[in-house]
Amino acid sequence: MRYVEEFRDPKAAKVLLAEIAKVADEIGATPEKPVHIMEICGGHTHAIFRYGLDRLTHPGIEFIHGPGCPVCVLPMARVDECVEIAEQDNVIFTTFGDAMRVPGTKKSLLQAKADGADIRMVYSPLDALELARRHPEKEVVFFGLGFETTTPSTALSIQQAAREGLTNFSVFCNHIAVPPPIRVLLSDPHMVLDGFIGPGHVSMVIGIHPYDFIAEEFGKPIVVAGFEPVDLLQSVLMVLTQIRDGRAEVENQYARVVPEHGNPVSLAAIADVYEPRPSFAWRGLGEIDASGLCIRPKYAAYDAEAKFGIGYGAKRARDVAEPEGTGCALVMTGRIKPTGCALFGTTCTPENPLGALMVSSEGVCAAYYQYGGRRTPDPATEAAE
Amino acid sequence: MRYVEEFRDPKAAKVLLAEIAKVADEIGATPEKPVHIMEICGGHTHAIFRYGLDRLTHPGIEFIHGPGCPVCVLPMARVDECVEIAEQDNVIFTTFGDAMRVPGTKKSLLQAKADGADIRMVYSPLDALELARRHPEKEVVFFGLGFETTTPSTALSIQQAAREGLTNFSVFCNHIAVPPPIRVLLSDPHMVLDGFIGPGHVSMVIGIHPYDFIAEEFGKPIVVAGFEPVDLLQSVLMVLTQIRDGRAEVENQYARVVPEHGNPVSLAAIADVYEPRPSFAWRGLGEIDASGLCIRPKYAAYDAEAKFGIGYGAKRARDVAEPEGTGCALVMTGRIKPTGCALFGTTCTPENPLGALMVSSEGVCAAYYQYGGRRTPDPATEAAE
Amino acid sequence: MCLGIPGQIIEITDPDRLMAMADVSGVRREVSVACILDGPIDGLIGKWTLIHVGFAMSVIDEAEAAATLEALHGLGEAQETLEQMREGAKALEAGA
Amino acid sequence: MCLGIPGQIIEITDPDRLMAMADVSGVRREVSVACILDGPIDGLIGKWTLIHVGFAMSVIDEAEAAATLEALHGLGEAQETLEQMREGAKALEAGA
Amino acid sequence: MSLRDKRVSLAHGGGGKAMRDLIDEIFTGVFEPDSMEDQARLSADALRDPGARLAFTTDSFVVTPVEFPGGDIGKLAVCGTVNDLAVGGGVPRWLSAAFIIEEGTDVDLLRRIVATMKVEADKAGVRIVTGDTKVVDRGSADKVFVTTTGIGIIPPGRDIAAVHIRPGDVAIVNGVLGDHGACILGARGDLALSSALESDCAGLGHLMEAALAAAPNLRAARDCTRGGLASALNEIAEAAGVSVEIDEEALPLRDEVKGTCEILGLDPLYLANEGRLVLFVPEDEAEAALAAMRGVDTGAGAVIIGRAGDGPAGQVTMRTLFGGSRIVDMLVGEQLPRIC
Amino acid sequence: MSLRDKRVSLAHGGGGKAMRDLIDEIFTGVFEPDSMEDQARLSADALRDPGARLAFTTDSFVVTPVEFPGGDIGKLAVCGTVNDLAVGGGVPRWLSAAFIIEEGTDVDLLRRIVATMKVEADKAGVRIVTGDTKVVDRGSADKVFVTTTGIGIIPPGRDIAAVHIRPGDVAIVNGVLGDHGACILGARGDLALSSALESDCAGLGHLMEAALAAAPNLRAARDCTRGGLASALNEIAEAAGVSVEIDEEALPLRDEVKGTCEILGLDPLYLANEGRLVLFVPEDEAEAALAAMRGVDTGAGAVIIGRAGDGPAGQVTMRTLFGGSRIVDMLVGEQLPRIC
Ligand code: SF4
Ligand code: SF4
Ligand SMILES: [Mg+2]
Ligand SMILES: [Mg+2]
Ligand SMILES: [Mg+2]
Ligand SMILES: [Mg+2]
Ligand SMILES: [Mg+2]
Ligand SMILES: [Mg+2]
Ligand SMILES: [Mg+2]
Ligand SMILES: [Mg+2]
Ligand SMILES: [Mg+2]
Ligand SMILES: [Mg+2]
Repeated sequence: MRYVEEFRDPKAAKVLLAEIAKVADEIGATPEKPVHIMEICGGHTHAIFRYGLDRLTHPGIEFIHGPGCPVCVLPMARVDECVEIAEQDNVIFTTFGDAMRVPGTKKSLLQAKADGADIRMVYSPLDALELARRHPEKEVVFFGLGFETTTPSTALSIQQAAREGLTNFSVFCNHIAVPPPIRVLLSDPHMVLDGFIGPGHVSMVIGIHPYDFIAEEFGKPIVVAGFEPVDLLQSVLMVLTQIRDGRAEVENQYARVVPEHGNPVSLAAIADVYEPRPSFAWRGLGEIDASGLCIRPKYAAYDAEAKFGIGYGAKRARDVAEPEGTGCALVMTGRIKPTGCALFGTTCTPENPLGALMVSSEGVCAAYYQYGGRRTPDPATEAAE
Repeated sequence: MRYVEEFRDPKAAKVLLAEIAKVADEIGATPEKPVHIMEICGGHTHAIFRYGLDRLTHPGIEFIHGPGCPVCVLPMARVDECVEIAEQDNVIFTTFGDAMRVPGTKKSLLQAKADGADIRMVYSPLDALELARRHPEKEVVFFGLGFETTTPSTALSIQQAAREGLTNFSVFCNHIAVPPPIRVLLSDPHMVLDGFIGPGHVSMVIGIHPYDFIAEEFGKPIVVAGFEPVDLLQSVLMVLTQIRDGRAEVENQYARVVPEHGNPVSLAAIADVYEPRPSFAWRGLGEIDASGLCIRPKYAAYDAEAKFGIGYGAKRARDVAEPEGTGCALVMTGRIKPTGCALFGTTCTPENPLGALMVSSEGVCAAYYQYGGRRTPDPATEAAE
Repeated sequence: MCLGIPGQIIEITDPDRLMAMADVSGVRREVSVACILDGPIDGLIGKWTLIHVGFAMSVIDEAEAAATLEALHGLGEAQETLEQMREGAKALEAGA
Repeated sequence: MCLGIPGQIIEITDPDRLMAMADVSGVRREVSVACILDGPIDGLIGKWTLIHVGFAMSVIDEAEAAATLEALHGLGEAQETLEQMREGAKALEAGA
Repeated sequence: MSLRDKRVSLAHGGGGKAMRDLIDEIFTGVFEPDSMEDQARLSADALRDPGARLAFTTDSFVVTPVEFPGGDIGKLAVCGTVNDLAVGGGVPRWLSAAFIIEEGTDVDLLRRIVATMKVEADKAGVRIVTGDTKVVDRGSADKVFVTTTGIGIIPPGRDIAAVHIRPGDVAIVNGVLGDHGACILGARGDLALSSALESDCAGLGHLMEAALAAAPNLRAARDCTRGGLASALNEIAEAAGVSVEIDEEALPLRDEVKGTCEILGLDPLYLANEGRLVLFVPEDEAEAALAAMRGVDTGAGAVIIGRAGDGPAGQVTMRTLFGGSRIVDMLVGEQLPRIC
Repeated sequence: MSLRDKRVSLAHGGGGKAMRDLIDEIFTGVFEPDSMEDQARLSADALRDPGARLAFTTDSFVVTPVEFPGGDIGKLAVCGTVNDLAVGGGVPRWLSAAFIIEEGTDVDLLRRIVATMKVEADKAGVRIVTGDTKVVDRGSADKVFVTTTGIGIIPPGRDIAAVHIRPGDVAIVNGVLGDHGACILGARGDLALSSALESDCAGLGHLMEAALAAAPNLRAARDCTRGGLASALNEIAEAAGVSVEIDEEALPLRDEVKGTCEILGLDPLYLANEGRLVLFVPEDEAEAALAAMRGVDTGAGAVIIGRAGDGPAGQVTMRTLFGGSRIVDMLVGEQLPRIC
């Protein structure tokens, strides 16, 4: 087994689609009165569009695309701060490719690189660490970005740097947590969600119980899901089945990867290196309490905020107004589709993204744009809308 | 008057050539028994070849080309030391263009640059100083090379750096003096010289009296000369006239530029910054006592030898044997012509210079090669040789 | 931030730094196995793991994977049976 | 190391650092006048100097230059006279 | 042999003897230009036929690293321009090659690159007839850039262009996709990926001639270089004013390419190729074209991947493995490795 | 107008939309290539004449600074290739232009360069019909490199080549020498020289046609670019198997060029020119050639500078102002500023 092809099997998908249709019919889901299922994670959004799952599932099922793309929700002020660090003379600024095109108020990292900053894309914080070893004369800063899935990698890298006594490595920490914004969404009086697809790789780290509040406090089903199309369809089926059966539980479709209680080494590393910030700004959602992490004082030597006196470490993130007229918050809470935003595809495009959700290829507006939500809709989908 | 064209006037040259021929005949100079006149300075050598003066003058006059090219006489070991400094990570190594192609034992500065060293050609040590101001994070080293003409410029630059408190500027001092090798040449039992053309721009700094020993101790005439063809021809005439009249004096053809006692500011700067080394190595001539300068201890902060622990400052110049079979010493003492060297034009060419005199475009072998000493000789010259 | 992919540990490259070589469809990359270490490091060789940004974050549970696929298989067979029954019924009707 | 060329000081650019603009056939370069300063720096404007590696090393003495050229001129005239005499002699001979 | 230097220095670009030595020794001997003049003079006999046209195209090559599994920048430079001629129906005849060389570049590297170019030129039946070399300061170029410009001859009556594509026409690629792009991503080293992948770099002139012989109504072809198959299809669909639908199941992809894409979050449709083209033929010539292509080494892996349709002009869609459908748009910028 | 960026980034080289926007907005509108295909297709009508030949030449341009008094790299790129065609007797017709652009380059700079190219191409009567753009990392190029490749048509019967030069033939240059080289040395800024010098950069196609009309037996011509007049003469003398003697007094040099050379210890014979050529005509056609050249703006300063002789083949000598004679050899490397 190679754990990929098996979960991309069109035959299995066909079976699942039929079963989904059956259960959807059983609970009376129709295009007019759809079941709203939010996939929280941008990785799931991406997979749904890449495989066209939104067009294949029963028309009574409507996917609401959640805030689970850390690139999309990164405030412009933080990008400005990245640029500010990256443009310092002696700095090699390292980042995942995802963040390169995110616009700040003045420029993106890609533009800062074009303007002369030494900015390098890496695949792993370990590669940044290696750069620090190889360039003792330079300050190597890693742009730590991501949810709980990614947080352990930077925590372990900081621990490793400390073990080696590297003094020229630091992390600009922008790690955020998935549960807090879900609570915000669920507390919204306009909330229409009937169930959730939970981010499997986040749970690989934190386990499935951090989502208990969704079932217990808010009475909504959630299924922690893998990222292959069969995983997603099976999870949709499991959500629907819970709805049909009147249950609200945290289920684990992705048990091959997700241990119930997560990964203890990762959790220990996070706890050792990071602590919660009082609050953190989310693009399109605003400040959310205890939703972001910062580096503990004992690792201050590895904290780019402290080292460069920039950002939360020095003062609160600058208040940067989002561009006017963006529908991002409405899209993220499921109240409109991307195509319902007046800016979609006109002044807001992947080339020149205005809103958060157009920024990353995982952002739902970008996915809509890239994968065809904007042009002639599929006849089936058209009927459904 | 613009002090150039006037001294390149072919009519004036014609008059002088006739007068030279007359005096040469008077003293019985013939190709078989020529008058040997050494132009000490490479600048004069260059001008002689550039204007074809050697072919125009009376066949009884033979020019012997002196050691007055600081690039030619620079030992390979010193080039190696330049490369060693230039290849240090944090160094911007600055040099006059003349030195770029001079081979060391392993490579020239041009090759070191190609290999990645940050080596920049400048027109003036002031430009190196400006680089030091603009790059406080770098060590800017200037390759101080040259006779008394050039020595004041680096002395003044070091004084200026000290005044400004620059800590990242230093000079790799290779300044040498003209009189010591002349004494060596005159002391050679094989010496055939009948008179000298003195380097005018050296005297512009030191005046004409440092050559008194030539006339007084060795009984040879010397005329301090300018660099335009008319200057040179007039000086030749003056030397011949001294010979004819049985005089041996230090005369000043170049009085428009050369004050009898030199330039007091320059001399003071040299005295302030530099002191004589016990001895210094000359390529093709060997070690010559008190022929080189080094930076006084009070300016040690600007002394690249001290700063980098390289060269005379740390240990004596490494003993680097000159390539075998080179005829340089014989050429420089007037015993053979470049074409008399077995290596000339075969294994020793300007592209791949083996000997000192092929290195710089002021070197006499290079001049012979470049300006035609090697191909079909001028019929006149042929007859003369 | 959830791009994770299955890769097989094929070699331990640096036991001190807990680094190992992972193979993803014939493409190799050194990854940290710090998060999945649970016994001697050599024991990881041959294991399938879930890799994210250069870290093996989870050892893939083969039994769980098989169980998931098995459930689908069951579903598929049930559907087929249903389909056959429906077709049979149709045939009967048609035949009637 | 003796490449020196005449250039005219046309402007004082930095009196503190003793820098001035020199003109060589229409090409300008800032040079140090430290070596030739001999009174107020503005007095250098218009002066012809001998420039070497960015330093004005000597003020050119116009009278001396003129004297040198004058000597040549004298020599030339002498030669011409001689030539004429010789030609005259030849003509006489030829005429003879 | 007067070129003793191991590395190129600025002297080799100065227009003097050092430059001539470099050119004589590295280039002239291999490329054999016509004369000492700084231009090639070419017989125009093949252009006498009324209706024959010149094809003329240029590309600069700037790949990093300069040498990689399966090729080097010289191979790319010859094949790339040969292919740009060939996909337009030009029979490649003459190339020029201009080198921009960074100070410090190994002379032996140049030798190898030039040797590769000669091999590829011979294979493709083109002659490299004129060239140029420039040397720039260290840090002003990345080792070597090569710009090749090609002249081909388009036989009378041949007119291959996207505008001839009609709905129903069949799209064929000549082999597995993305090998070059994935190989280069690995060869760069900064992502620390390794695999057995080699670049697919190849000259496709003979393949085009074979396809044209078998499918005389071949409509258009495009090499799938920067931006990959997706960009080639988008360009062609737009120029043709048709839609194109391809079939995910039909796309030939090596495991290692898939693996590279999974790790880096890339889409293989956008990976560069240097020996792959997509061509459109009328449906009734598709089998003949396929068979003919498979008879040429560079076409051994030829498969049908989709067809032109009468959907919105310029729209490229892909039927996914699931029977879903998604738009395959042009890239915005370049594909960046993603982790989410 | 979708190109909002002020500077070029790697996205503009990725083969996606950003690249297309850049190309559409900066290049396509100005150069008007024939079609959407990645090759130009050119009518070969002018080549039907039996005996007509193609001239084909390429050069990369890497000048620093990219813009300088009297021109920019685009002007050089067009004129340089036009001239290489023209001096061989080719009537310049078509150019390709390939751009290698450093990340971070001002888009407006590109616009200006392209505009200059268009102006020069129009002046020269050539069309820029195909092109390419690549974007490389910052520090992997020096702003912009341009490679132009040209196709010209050599009319039947025209055969200009160094081998036709005979002793006694007269050498003519079309104007003052070294302006370009001296101007660039100043414009670089690192030597802190300034003057009113402008580059001599100019297209010489019309000048060559005028000279050819007046001197039908014109033997050969060479543009005096890198390595200056000295290198051009050495090349030509060697190829022709003749000696050449020039006259120092006849050499047209501006004061500022002389001044630059005095300051830096350079020889103006080796300074680069970009709008100067040397041509050889039989003695009895020299006056006619001169007159015709002087009638063209780029030939206003035409003068005879010397002649071919029967001395040693390949030897170039100069009669100095003093009546002395010296060999004018090829440079070894490049001319470096000297102080001694
Ligand atoms: S189109 Fe742009 S502004 Fe509108 S919701 Fe999407 S990302 Fe936000
Ligand atoms: S030819 Fe070379 S080795 Fe011989 S004397 Fe001249 S410089 Fe020395
Ligand atoms: Mg995600
Ligand atoms: Mg000298
Ligand atoms: Mg092209
Ligand atoms: Mg191409
Ligand atoms: Mg192409
Ligand atoms: Mg060329
Ligand atoms: Mg050329
Ligand atoms: Mg050229
Ligand atoms: Mg040329
Ligand atoms: Mg192209």
